[in-house]
Amino acid sequence: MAQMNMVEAINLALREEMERDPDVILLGEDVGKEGGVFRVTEGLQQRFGENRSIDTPLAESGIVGCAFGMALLGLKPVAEIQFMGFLYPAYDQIISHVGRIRNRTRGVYSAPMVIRMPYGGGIHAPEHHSESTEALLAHTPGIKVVIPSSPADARGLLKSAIRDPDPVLFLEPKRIYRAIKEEVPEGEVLVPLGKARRVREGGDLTLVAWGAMVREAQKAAEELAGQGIEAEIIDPRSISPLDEAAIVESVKKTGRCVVVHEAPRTCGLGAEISALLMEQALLYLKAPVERVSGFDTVMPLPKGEHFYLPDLRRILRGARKVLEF
Amino acid sequence: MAQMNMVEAINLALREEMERDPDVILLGEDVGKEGGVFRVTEGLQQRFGENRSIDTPLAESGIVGCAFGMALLGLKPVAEIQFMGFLYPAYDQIISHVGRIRNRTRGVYSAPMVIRMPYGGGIHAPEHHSESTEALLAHTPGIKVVIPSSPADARGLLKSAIRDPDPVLFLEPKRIYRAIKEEVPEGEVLVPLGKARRVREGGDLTLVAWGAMVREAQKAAEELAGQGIEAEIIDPRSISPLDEAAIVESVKKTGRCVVVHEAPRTCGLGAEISALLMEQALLYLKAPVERVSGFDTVMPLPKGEHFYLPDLRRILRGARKVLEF
Amino acid sequence: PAEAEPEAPVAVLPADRKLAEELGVDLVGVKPSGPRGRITAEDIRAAAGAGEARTEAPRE
Amino acid sequence: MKISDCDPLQGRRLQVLSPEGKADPELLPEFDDESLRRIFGQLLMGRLFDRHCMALQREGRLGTYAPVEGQEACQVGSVLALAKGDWVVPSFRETMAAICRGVPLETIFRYWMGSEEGSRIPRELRFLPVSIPVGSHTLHAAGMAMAIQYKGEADAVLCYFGDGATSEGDFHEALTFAGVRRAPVVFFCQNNGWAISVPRSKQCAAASLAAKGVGYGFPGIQIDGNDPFAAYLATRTALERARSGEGPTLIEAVTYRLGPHTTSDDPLRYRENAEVEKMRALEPLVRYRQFLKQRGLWSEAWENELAASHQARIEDAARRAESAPPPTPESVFDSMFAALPAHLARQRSELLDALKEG
Amino acid sequence: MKISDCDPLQGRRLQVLSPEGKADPELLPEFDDESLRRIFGQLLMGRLFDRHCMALQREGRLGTYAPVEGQEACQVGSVLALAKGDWVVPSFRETMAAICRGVPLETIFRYWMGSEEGSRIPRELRFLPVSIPVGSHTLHAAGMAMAIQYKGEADAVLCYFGDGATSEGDFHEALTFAGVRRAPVVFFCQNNGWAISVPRSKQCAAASLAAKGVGYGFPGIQIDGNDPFAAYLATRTALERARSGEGPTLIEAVTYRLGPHTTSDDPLRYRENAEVEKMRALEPLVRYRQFLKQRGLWSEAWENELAASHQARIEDAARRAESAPPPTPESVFDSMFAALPAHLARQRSELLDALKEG
Ligand SMILES: Cc1ncc(C[n+]2csc(CCOP(=O)(O)OP(=O)(O)O)c2C)c(N)n1
Ligand SMILES: Cc1ncc(C[n+]2csc(CCOP(=O)(O)OP(=O)(O)O)c2C)c(N)n1
Ligand SMILES: [Mg+2]
Ligand SMILES: [Mg+2]
Ligand SMILES: [Mg+2]
Repeated sequence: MAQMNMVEAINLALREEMERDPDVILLGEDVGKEGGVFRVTEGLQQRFGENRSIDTPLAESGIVGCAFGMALLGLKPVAEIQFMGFLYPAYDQIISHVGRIRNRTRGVYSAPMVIRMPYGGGIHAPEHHSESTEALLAHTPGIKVVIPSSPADARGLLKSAIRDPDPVLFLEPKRIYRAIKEEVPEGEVLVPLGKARRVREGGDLTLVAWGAMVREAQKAAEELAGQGIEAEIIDPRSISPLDEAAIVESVKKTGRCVVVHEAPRTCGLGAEISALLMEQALLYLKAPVERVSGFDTVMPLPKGEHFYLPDLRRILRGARKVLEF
Repeated sequence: MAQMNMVEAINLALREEMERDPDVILLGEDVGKEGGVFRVTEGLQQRFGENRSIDTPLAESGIVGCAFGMALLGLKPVAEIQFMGFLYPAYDQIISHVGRIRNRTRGVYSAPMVIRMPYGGGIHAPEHHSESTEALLAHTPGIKVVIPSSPADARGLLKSAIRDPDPVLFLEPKRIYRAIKEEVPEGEVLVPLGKARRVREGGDLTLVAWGAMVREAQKAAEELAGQGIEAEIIDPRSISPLDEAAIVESVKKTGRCVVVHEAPRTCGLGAEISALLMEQALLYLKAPVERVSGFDTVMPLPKGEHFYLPDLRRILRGARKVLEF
Repeated sequence: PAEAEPEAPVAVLPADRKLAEELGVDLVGVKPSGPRGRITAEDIRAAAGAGEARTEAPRE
Repeated sequence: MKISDCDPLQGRRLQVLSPEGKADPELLPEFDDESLRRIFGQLLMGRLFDRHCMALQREGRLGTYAPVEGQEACQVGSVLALAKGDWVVPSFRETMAAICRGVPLETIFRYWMGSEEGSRIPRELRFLPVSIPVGSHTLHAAGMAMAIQYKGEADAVLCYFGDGATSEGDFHEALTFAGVRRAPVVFFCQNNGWAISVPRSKQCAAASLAAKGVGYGFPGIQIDGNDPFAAYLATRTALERARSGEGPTLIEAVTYRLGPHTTSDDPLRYRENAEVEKMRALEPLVRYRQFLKQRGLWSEAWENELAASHQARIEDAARRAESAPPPTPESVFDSMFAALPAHLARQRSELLDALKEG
Repeated sequence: MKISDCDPLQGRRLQVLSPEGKADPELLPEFDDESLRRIFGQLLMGRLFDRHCMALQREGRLGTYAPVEGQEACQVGSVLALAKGDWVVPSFRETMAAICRGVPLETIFRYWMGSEEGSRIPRELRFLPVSIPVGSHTLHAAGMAMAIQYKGEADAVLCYFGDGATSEGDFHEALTFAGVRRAPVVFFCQNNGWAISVPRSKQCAAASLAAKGVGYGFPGIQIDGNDPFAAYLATRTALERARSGEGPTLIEAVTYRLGPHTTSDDPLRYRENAEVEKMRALEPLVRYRQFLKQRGLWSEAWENELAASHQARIEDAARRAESAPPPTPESVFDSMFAALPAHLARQRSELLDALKEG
């Protein structure tokens, strides 16, 4: 056990899995010699050689399409997309091939691969560098989608993702890459995919948040606790498949729910969670499920970023709205 | 006024708009000489010449990216993507450029363009030819998304889309391309974007459906009427922006709602509509909003297609579920 | 609901709507005391307690 | 034969068999008579299978089908050059290649009849299923070649695609990756003159598609695509290059799509029948028959016998494909993941319940 | 000067100014002394502006910035060849080109300071805002050129991008479309040796990027990218080709990125300082200063004076950019569409209410 931030924890997971299994192989723009623009793959090329940590040409569809080809032949590629905003050129490969191959060949072929990428806003990054379009991925059949919110989860989830026999998209909230340090176990401590984490217990309302928004939800919960209101926080960790039971159970208990996410509201994952609660918990609701989210606009450039991202103020407003309904 | 099917109505709208405005220009794979694989652009190259109905190389990102460049210089390109399943290579151009340019330049530039494509399943088409991923587009800021369900609407909406100062994605339910004939007006009869159509009035439950699913909803409504249950059918027509008021108003009245769509369920547009009703009509709901949709699987090949698509049986089941809640 | 006149929509939480159903209370007659004109569980219980009188209560 | 002898930038094109069926003695590969006749047998099988698919489609017994007529030679020749361990990554018009590689006819039928069972091709055949999104699979070939390289194996990858596919960004990225990594892959373009209604000349302004190789740092070669020997030689040479670590090769086989794009297509809308008739004279079966005749290896009786036995095999396979059980509702869900997640299990029950209700 | 004189397949590279500042008299364009000095003024302005951005960034007064140091010459030279009606489609490292084209310094600052106002470039300048997704904007240039062609206008489009961008599928599609349509566009690749940490040699196995032209049916030319005259000549010739309907040209300007990729980057992690020092000797400002000196057009006093006045302009613009009002919350919504849709109006109120509450 050691204190680590998320970058270090992901790096550790990669190193451990590469040591464990020679079929695990990294590829992406600048992942090798440079160790990634966020240093997530630092030292791995030095350790495992240029053939296991490949600096690719600048082409995302190429990265994902080649990783897919590798996976077809039994390797376990871990591809990095430099920022989520540059995933889109590869989206066709994901929806048309990566997510389909097992089903369309009835299991003759499969794609045991991971696609990692920094995700979300909040670091005053340039245009296109703050995307959080996880809902596109959650809507895509045949893939799993994971978003850690802490170093230990990041390590444990990534190890599970790499070992998973199916393709996993792994979204890393870069805003908290170095913001949180915690004890991270070593060895065979895995975090299962598809299982939510109850970050905080409480009986008055449920906050559902993932990625960097978990920390914001925690701040809101503390603030509310000061007012005698106990919020439960559920972090789904895997958004596909989603641990519906954990969310539904919590909201059945509290009767009130605020979903917090960075992405645009319309057809975001908040809509899905609201719809699930509609279907599975309607009679337990004391107020409409509230979405505190990014707007249906382009993410503003750094000077306007704070208008866009859900923050303490907006989460508290959402909480008040469901509490006072 | 003449009796027309949807293919003819769209062809008419294109011809009329090309006649009205020399800046309207078509491009896409096989749109010119062949008149499109569904004959939607038939005769237009012959009429307007090779420079206004351009047979492009086989590259979707190229088609959309070039159309965007044309729009920047004031043309009004109408790009065709041959099937929605081949839109994905162009998705980066849509989310990263088409939907952003007005906002990022504060209106100095804009992209008055239309991207048309056949959409949805039900015609026993080959793999990748039955996609209905409209939710990806509804989640994408800065674009409008339109799906007609009848010939007259198709013509009126497409004319509005072409004249719209902002980019419009125009999804054509190919299953009903030739299945419905109706009176289609000529001349300046436009259908506004962002306005739903009440296809049928009823007080007992609301069916929300678009594209080819409207016809299925109509069949279900007739069946229900036979049982003394009056279903109201709302066809949003524009799914982005969505005519929330029309849906909410209807469900406030009926208290019960079934959303029908072909796309996979998770994070589909059904989730958004359910979430909207959660937010705006919770107190009027007599049952959870029900989603009758495609599954979170790959669309099966033709022999299994009937398992996947919502049909009369499944819609009636959904209706019964909300009626008997 | 086949033959019924279209009722004016009544605002009530789904759970309370169920409660009214169980208690046999016609919501149309219940005077709302909740926020923004919403009928509460207490309103429904009160109406149920009031017995036969409930259906005749005036509408807002 | 050296790839560099046929520099496309010099306008050279590899041809062994002339349209009249005369073989260039310097280039003719050393096949025994039996092998030479077997090639004809394959060409004929492809032609007959293709015609049968077209016929079944017209009777509504098979879905949309992309015929291979006219392009048989380059598929037969290139597959002939493969070793058992090599991988084939086809597009959607490689029915002839699939047959040569041993994909069961029944499986091929089932694909076009609209069943996922048609993509259940035994892994040992190392022949990937059809790929519909044009150009996208070229990247898979590049990645597979990188995997082979990483594992230090001696296999290579042969990837087929059309002239239209060369316009897609993925094609470019595939060649870029393969070139930089010197991956053991052969990019085999069947330039059949058309991408649905778009002629080659409107697809790309380059004088030859083979010339594109230079932009990726590896050789391109243009061959007569109606000549199985040219396809064989070019592919063999390219595979040798691949195996010896010299990297990829781009082969442009100039052939012609004699039929419609698919059964849904009416080519008269966009091309003259005269062009088709002209090209028909150059087609591979005619040419190869001439070649065999000249060598005394062909007789009408032999061909008729061959055709009859092929036809019987084809009809038998079609019958089996048609009488295979339809998909179950469970099959929509059960192969989505290695283990079925809860939400899919729920959706599966939902479907089963709905079907039960009737 | 003819493009075909510099066939990249023959390994030729266009150079007018030698690294020592000696001009090839046959190629030197006919500029008067004033113009020759103005070029130096622009190079210097670019250098100073760049340094100022770097400094502001280090002080936390400007966001991530992509410096242009080392690449000034090819931007100055190519912009010089433009007519007023031509369009420029930049990537993100064309600060020098923007300045030459007359984009207000204040606007450039505002972009990198993180405001949408920095992309509000007056349409009359015909200079598009920065495009971050690598390679994607090359398609816009192709489409704009097609629009110009359709309208029958005489303008052309100049599109800048890096060596890394040539690997993206969109680049390929742009050249394919432009080639087939013979669109009036010049594709100007600044090959600065690196794409962040990836050297040119790992980006593509082709011997030269200019050689890619042949794959699209139009000429490519490689030039010395630290030589403003080579850039001017090649661009002028390419623009003439474009205007006369001969179609696109691909220019590969071989230059060098002396600075980090951006202010977030530490190049010592992936390249030797020795390489940078070697390349620094070849950089455009030094070279051009030598050239002017040899012609008696340069003095230290003149340069100092110039630098001082440039610096004052720069600092003034930076000050104005910094003191510009911050964005309003309304601005998040108000330019999304020509008319604000209802759901955005609601979200806007939501934000305004939240902010009001405080
Ligand atoms: C990405 C994509 N776009 C469009 C299509 C529709 N389509 C199918 S085949 C085809 C033409 C392919 O031409 P080519 O690559 O020359 O192959 P050929 O059909 O001639 O064998 C098109 C446009 C598709 N399948 N995939
Ligand atoms: C599609 C996309 N992928 C990745 C990035 C991240 N990125 C920004 S610049 C860059 C390298 C660009 O290299 P090059 O094209 O040579 O231009 P240069 O930076 O050298 O000017 C990368 C990988 C991006 N902006 N867009
Ligand atoms: Mg692409
Ligand atoms: Mg073709
Ligand atoms: Mg570069």
